[in-house]
Amino acid sequence: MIDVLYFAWVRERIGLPRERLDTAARTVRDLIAELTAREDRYALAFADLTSLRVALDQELSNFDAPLQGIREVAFFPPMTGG
Amino acid sequence: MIDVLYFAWVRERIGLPRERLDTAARTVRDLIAELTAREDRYALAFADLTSLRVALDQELSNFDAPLQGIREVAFFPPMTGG
Amino acid sequence: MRVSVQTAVFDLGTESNAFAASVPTAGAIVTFTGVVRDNAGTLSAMEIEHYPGMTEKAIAAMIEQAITRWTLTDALVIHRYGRLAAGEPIMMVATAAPHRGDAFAAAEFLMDYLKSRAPFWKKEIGADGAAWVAALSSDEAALTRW
Amino acid sequence: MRVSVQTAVFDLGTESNAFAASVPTAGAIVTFTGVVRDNAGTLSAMEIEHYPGMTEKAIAAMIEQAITRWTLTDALVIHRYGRLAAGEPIMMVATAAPHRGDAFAAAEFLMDYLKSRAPFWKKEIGADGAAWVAALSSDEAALTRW
Repeated sequence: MIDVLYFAWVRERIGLPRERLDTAARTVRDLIAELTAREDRYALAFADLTSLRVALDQELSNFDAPLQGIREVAFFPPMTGG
Repeated sequence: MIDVLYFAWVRERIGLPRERLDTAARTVRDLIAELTAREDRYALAFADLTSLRVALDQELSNFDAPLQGIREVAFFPPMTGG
Repeated sequence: MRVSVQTAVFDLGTESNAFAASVPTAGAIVTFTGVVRDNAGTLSAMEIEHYPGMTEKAIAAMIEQAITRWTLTDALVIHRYGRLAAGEPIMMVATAAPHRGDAFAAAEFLMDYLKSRAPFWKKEIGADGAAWVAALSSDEAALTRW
Repeated sequence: MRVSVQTAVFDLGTESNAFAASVPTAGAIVTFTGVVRDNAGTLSAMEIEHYPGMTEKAIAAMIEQAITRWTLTDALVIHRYGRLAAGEPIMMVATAAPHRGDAFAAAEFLMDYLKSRAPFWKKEIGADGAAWVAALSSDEAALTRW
């Protein structure tokens, strides 16, 4: 089981801030493929990976990172703090 | 007639903050030579020109600048503001 | 080091004085304050979302990095989230150091990292709708100088 | 633009808030504050001398130059003279701009110029005598970057 969090327009497109998933995905990219296949709203949110960022257990990571041992995955657009 | 002002250790060495002089000096360097010839305390203050700065009518200038038309000459060490 | 991620408005003066009082041996104090701007007069509010947990950790890591790179006496980051009105402060950074160069560099470094590496997302809410603020490539590029 | 050359102590918080309130359309505000440091615990006071008339003109010219070089909303310089106790603020610079890069650059520029081009001279008064602060070649060198 893995917690998947969505922020900003990713959250808006998918329509929820977080969900708990049972997944066999080995990498972030696998997880995205799995979600994209599920429903259009996911496909829409993940259409352009260059406009997305991912954090694994609250650390910035990349789409090829393995998910083994990870409890929390977060997807969001490039950050606009400050 | 010209007003000559001294600041910081230049003022301390010469022993006064300002004086009014009747001088025929054509440049700052001429004025310094004239003062240096006057008394030891001036010679001491003007001994090392690399450690001195000059302002003419409240604008930073240089030792070769002409004094014509100038009403106020100020001598001081490099500034340490901020 | 103090990191505060908060909804409440803060007072620049009060925070500046408290920070300065906490670093009596520092010769140089720099503050940066970001304010909700309403250039066109059409902004009714700014909504800021963040990633609780990650935000605090990411900012603390940025400050640790700044302390490693420069001779700093201390540093402070306050960043708000939630709904902010035009003219309100969004965030502030304060740095204290023995020398001005370190205080300035660390404050700019923290700002550049906060802009692109702290998990905040801004949404501008105007009379005719709301729009997420797009990340600037110039902000991303600013990171390469550190 | 405000230039204040004064003997009175000033309050960083009060000045920061007043400056921020005066620039409601600026998105970025930077302040720098210099404080009398007592590293060795031996400083009893700092005495600052200045050149009345030239000081104000020189600082105003620096601010004019900053306004020409960067997109600034406004800038403020407060600089004290006379006798200052350890821990007291010596001076502050504040800049406001639409963008942070301009606010930071202008504040650093003003600091570098104030250090070496504004007619102030500092004297440190300790338990065993007084000594004029020597100008640093690093401060003179800092000017070459602008």
